[in-house]
Amino acid sequence: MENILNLWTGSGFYNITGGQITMIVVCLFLLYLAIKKGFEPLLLVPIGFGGVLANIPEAGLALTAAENAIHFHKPDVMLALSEVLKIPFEAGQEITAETLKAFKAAYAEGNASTVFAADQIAKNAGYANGMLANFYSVIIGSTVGPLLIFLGVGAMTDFGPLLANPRTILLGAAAQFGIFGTVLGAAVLTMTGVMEFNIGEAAAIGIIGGADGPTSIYVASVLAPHLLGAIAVAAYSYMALVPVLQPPIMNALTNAEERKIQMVQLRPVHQLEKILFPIAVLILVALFLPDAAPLLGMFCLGNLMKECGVVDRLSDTAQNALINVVTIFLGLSVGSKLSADKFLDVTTLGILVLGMVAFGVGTATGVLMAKLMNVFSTNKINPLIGSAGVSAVPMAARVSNQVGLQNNPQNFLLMHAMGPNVAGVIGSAVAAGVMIKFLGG
Amino acid sequence: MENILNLWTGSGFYNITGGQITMIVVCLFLLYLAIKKGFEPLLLVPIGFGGVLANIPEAGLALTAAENAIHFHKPDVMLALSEVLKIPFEAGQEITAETLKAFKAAYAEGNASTVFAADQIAKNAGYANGMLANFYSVIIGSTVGPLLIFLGVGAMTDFGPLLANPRTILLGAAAQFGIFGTVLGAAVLTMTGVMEFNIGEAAAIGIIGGADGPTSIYVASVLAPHLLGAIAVAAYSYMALVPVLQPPIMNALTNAEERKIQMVQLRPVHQLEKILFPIAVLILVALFLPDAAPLLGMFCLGNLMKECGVVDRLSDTAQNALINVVTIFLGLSVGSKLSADKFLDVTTLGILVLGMVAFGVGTATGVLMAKLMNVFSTNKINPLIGSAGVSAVPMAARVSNQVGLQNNPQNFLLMHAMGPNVAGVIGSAVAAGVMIKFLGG
Amino acid sequence: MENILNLWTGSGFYNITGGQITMIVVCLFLLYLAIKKGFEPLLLVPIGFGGVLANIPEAGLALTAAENAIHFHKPDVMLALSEVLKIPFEAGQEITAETLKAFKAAYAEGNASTVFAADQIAKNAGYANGMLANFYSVIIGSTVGPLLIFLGVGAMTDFGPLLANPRTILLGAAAQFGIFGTVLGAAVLTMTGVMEFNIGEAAAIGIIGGADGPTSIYVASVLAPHLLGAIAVAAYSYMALVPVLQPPIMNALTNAEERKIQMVQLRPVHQLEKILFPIAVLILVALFLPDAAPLLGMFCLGNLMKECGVVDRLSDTAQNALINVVTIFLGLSVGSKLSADKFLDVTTLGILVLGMVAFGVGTATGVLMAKLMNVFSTNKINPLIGSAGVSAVPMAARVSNQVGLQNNPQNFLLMHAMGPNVAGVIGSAVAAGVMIKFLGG
Amino acid sequence: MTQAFSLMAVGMGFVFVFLAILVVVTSTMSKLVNKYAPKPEPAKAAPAPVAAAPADAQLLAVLQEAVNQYRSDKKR
Amino acid sequence: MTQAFSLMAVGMGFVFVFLAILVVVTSTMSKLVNKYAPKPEPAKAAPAPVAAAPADAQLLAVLQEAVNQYRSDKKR
Amino acid sequence: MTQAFSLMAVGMGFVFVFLAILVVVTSTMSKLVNKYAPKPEPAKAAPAPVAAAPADAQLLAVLQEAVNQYRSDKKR
Ligand code: NA
Ligand code: NA
Ligand code: NA
Repeated sequence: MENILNLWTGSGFYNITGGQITMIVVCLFLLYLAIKKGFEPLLLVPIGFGGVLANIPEAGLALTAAENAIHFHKPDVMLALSEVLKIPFEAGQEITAETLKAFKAAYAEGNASTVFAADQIAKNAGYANGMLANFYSVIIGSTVGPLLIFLGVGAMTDFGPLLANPRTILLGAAAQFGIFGTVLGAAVLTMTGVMEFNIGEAAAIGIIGGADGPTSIYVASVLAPHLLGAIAVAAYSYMALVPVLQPPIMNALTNAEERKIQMVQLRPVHQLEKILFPIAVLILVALFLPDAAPLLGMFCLGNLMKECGVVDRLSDTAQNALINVVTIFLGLSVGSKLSADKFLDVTTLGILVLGMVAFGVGTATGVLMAKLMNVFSTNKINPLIGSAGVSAVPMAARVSNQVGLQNNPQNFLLMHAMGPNVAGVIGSAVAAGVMIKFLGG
Repeated sequence: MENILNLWTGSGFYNITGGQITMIVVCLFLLYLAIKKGFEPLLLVPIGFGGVLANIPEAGLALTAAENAIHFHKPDVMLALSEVLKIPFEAGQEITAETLKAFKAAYAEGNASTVFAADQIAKNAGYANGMLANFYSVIIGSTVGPLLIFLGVGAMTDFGPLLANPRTILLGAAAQFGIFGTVLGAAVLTMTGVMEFNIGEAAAIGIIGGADGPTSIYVASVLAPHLLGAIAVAAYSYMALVPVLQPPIMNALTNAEERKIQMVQLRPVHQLEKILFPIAVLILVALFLPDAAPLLGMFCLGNLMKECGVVDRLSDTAQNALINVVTIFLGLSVGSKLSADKFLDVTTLGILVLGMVAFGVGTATGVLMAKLMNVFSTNKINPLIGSAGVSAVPMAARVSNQVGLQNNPQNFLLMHAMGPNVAGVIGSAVAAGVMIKFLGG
Repeated sequence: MENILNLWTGSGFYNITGGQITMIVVCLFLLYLAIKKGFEPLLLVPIGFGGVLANIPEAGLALTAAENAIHFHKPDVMLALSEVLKIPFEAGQEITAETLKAFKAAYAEGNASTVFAADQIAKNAGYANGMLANFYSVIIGSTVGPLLIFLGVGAMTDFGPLLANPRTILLGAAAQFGIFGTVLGAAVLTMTGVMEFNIGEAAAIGIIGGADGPTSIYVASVLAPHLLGAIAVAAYSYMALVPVLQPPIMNALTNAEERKIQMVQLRPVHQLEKILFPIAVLILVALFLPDAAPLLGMFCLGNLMKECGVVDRLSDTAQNALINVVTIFLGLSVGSKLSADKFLDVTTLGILVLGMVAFGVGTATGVLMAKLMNVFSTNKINPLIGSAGVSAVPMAARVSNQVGLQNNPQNFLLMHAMGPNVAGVIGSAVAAGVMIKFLGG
Repeated sequence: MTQAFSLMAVGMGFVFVFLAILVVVTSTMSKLVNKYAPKPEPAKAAPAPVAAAPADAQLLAVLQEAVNQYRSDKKR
Repeated sequence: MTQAFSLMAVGMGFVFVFLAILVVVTSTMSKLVNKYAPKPEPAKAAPAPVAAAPADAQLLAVLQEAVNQYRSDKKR
Repeated sequence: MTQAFSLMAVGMGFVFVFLAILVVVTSTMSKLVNKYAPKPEPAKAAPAPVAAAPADAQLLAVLQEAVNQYRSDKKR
């Protein structure tokens, strides 16, 4: 009888909170967007599914051993935890919601030794890390997940168009203004008291404007892990929305004349240039911004493996088995941050709004930069390819092409837009390095 | 000279025990069954091979650092270990077989802190985890191995036949009686004093009747890790023996009339149903049995990836590279539990007997359930498909088909039997969740 | 303003040392050899690239958390570290280059507990393991990387030629003299005071003569991890140089008559022989040299998976996805040992010279053994296949074939040379086991 | 023994209830889908009639071999 | 706020400087390559004119199917 | 030095003894297999005579291309 009661009081029905229901609905909506609307499904399917798992009541899949112990708060375990977490607590003391909050906060802010000690106590008492918490710590906590995605993306990237017309790199630089402009926006929100973001959080939010999933996850995991869920969801959603978000801005900032500019056909690129390019980027990173070395290092390695032509089996694996495996776990790990208590917060709204602003600003500055460059050069650039500088490879380049075709059915901008498009990846990785340099560590 | 002596006293010839010889022979026999007789070779080849490796004398491949240190029992290391293991031990004390046993037991039963401290002492003294011990801790100790197998199996499972005839799900429920009936059997053995199993061990043995390898390994790793080797070997062996074990039972419980029943052709199933099914299962799990969430969550994710049609590259990887890699390591990890001191025990015999009983009971209750359902319904079910409810996908469904053809050469039951077959997978995962809920943590 | 200064003082330009520049150039040269000259590109591309990453100033990619903390030596962190490293250090004490060296040495020589404590202190202070340091510890520190390479190599190896003519195994034994002769060479260098190697280092260097990459990495990681970079680079480079290094020795030790010997065509080999062979090797290892069990165990498992014919999907994965993934990380991990302070040492020169001697001696003893065997047997062996006994599969066998064709255009020695070639792999794994038995642990 | 009985009762009961609910949920879901969802397309337009003429058999053998070769080339 | 401004100034400045240097380095590298490196071969000799005759289309379908079958066989 | 000599003696000796035993074991095993085991089948029935006619060469090129395309499609 007690057993059946136990089954009932331990069931989801009995324990589910409104927040969890909301988040499960939100995650099912993400799955809908991914499957039915084609929103970056490779990431949003595992993210959405992971989000549902993270909100299963009592399962604690997204919680570490210590967090699980705090959730079930047996008195003796709490007593032991209170010592390492340095929280005043006496045997027999009543455990209120406030108490639990204090324990959670002390654990979340604890240093490596504290976390280790608290987890050991919890494991001694029979608690274990949830499945998603393990995935998160291995894949994102160690930063290896985003780096391996970058390895694979590097192995899939063709720098030919960029090499054929290197000045389009500057468009990829300009579009990063979206990142830093958003940091400013977050600062304004904080100053005006609407919401409160510290500078690290502001930077992590700004990176959404980089329009690059793994970079966003990497930066958020370093500067503001508690916002990672919202940031990653915003980044991937807006990348999927590029065909909706960008064209109005592109049309508003250009006239029909400019949109019809036909560009000189790209010259063929020597294989040796393609081999030397990732090495050149690597050396520049080594000389100027060591903090961008992990991200851009893996990206360049992937690209070198692709272009050098002698390690095709490694390049193949990086583009397929390896990136696919990592994608599954990365998505589930991001999903683990979609638990109700972490996601359902007014700051999430701020992140969504600021993220969209970041995309808009980046698009605009990319287009404006192209117009500015046309002032100084004879070989005109079609400003529509400027918007591709935000990255969101290859979606943004396709949007440039589409808008171009609407204005001149003979004007294929795709390959021209691929230059700023991939430059945008490098640009936002550089921006990520600068922000980590200043605010990390 | 001393060196050569060293080589001799450290060799396998000098150190091998009768138990190790026996186990190596047993493992070679497993390899024979796998390779020559086709017994679930994907698992039994690595399991058998891992078992041989685990029994190589002095190599300590299946031992952790602390276990290796105890095996070589240098006095100063033992003194240090005695402190953290809280065993009375004095410097210079003679080390008997009894002493070693006490140390091993204290380590095996130690909590997380004790194990960590003991391993650190051993590592300080130059001992390391054996290769298989590392594999075990990463793949099974963390539970990630069986979960990833479930992900891959989910991505290979077609729920079409089940969706076309959902009431066959009940056959998959009935066949789980094998699991719980065996728990009862183990309790009877304990009560009558033949062997001794605690309730956790009984449950872990019962799960063999679930006829599902990864579920068995998962449950055993949580409830009775010391029996894992025998349980996994029994589970996979009996799954391979399904064509031998099931037909007599099926024939005994049915008459020729019943065996000739032709079933209505299955209706075509809408893609959307296939997409919604794993989500429906996930939500039911979330509401009713959070403890089954890891297993069924990964299973449903795999299935959703397969059916949603937008993440084929992830589904491909889950079905191939990922599941293959995990299978190799999972097999070796299970093999690490086939060391003589763990496997050569009278309980192993009990496990083998009870496991076979579990299979038999599950087969019988599946068939009987089908007959029961026929009493109440007009659309008759051929009771031969009831036996497929034990899972053992797709072997049990093929057996249903074969026995059906023997009775009516025009009667193809394969697709009809796939419904209860895959329902059996869900059923035993649910049973696993219930048992972990009651007995785990 | 301070920020910009910060960016400048933290840049690579400001911090780069002469040693780092040298090493980056060396690594770029390795990339050149790999890509342009085809020197074992699968390994040397990631090794060279990893070497560049390891030498990026201030990025600390190859350093652990504690090493990074020592590099930046904040006074309070140093104070905390001094306690666990047991170095006399007072608050406010000036930190000289000498001090840093003492800290680094104490950390490098610390036992498991010391290393753990130091890393925790560093993590508490916000330092983290560099990316490459993480890769190294997971892939090489745990020894799993070389073992998985061996698994894949086993799955790619065909023992048919060896089984058809088993006495050629002895050629693979003789060629291992290169390994032990080099140990002697290192001892001579030490005795004469030219360089100083302890016996463990000498053995690790000698293994270069085994002409087998993963074996070299495995032995070096156990016996002399600080020399691992140079040893791995030497091993792979010389394997690539086999077509240059071997022919002169082969020609010098044989006369035209001998080089023209035509060998009896190989008999067809029964599939069952191929299945039993890896099992036979495994059992011999179990009986005679447990210390070679990890390496040869994985090798035999891979080969059994290939030959048994019932687990093709596992064998495929071991040969492709798995070995490719491991190769990328193994290369990067080896590269992490190419940092200036570890590689730019006079001992590296010694390693390169001794490694080449090892190759030469092994080639010579292989050829001489064949000539010796011809004295006692009627079925003559072409001594050119003796050189293939060093392993370097399949390059050395191809060299035997080429030199043979130069002397007799009808004389195809390739398949005959494959026997000693794969025997050489087993031979050096056995030699590795002996050396670890004597000097490890 | 009591424990085993109670585990059996609760466990078996739970498995049945859970799967029975699944039957209901699945059936309802299927009905709704087949009522409201657009008809599925005729399942991926039959994939090119293979093995029609005997000539094709030989072709397939050649193909298979080509694929094999391609795969083994890749591996080298 | 000051922090945000300074981060923006330094960050944006750095991104521009870095990518501008990259433009220069890349252009120089390309010039050197195209001046000194041997001409690239005409890009891998156009890969066998596919889909020439209508017969080929059917052939390709057969092929595709054969490849599929081969692949699915492998998976089993 | 002594250590090095002793390592060499023992090591080289051991390698030889081990591999010599392997020679014996392998030979014995082979003899037993060839005496008692059923004859192996004629090695997988020669895989369809490839590249017989010149037409086949072109076919193979087409095939190869189809396979390539298939593979690259997969990757997308
Ligand atoms: Na970007
Ligand atoms: Na089952
Ligand atoms: Na060798």
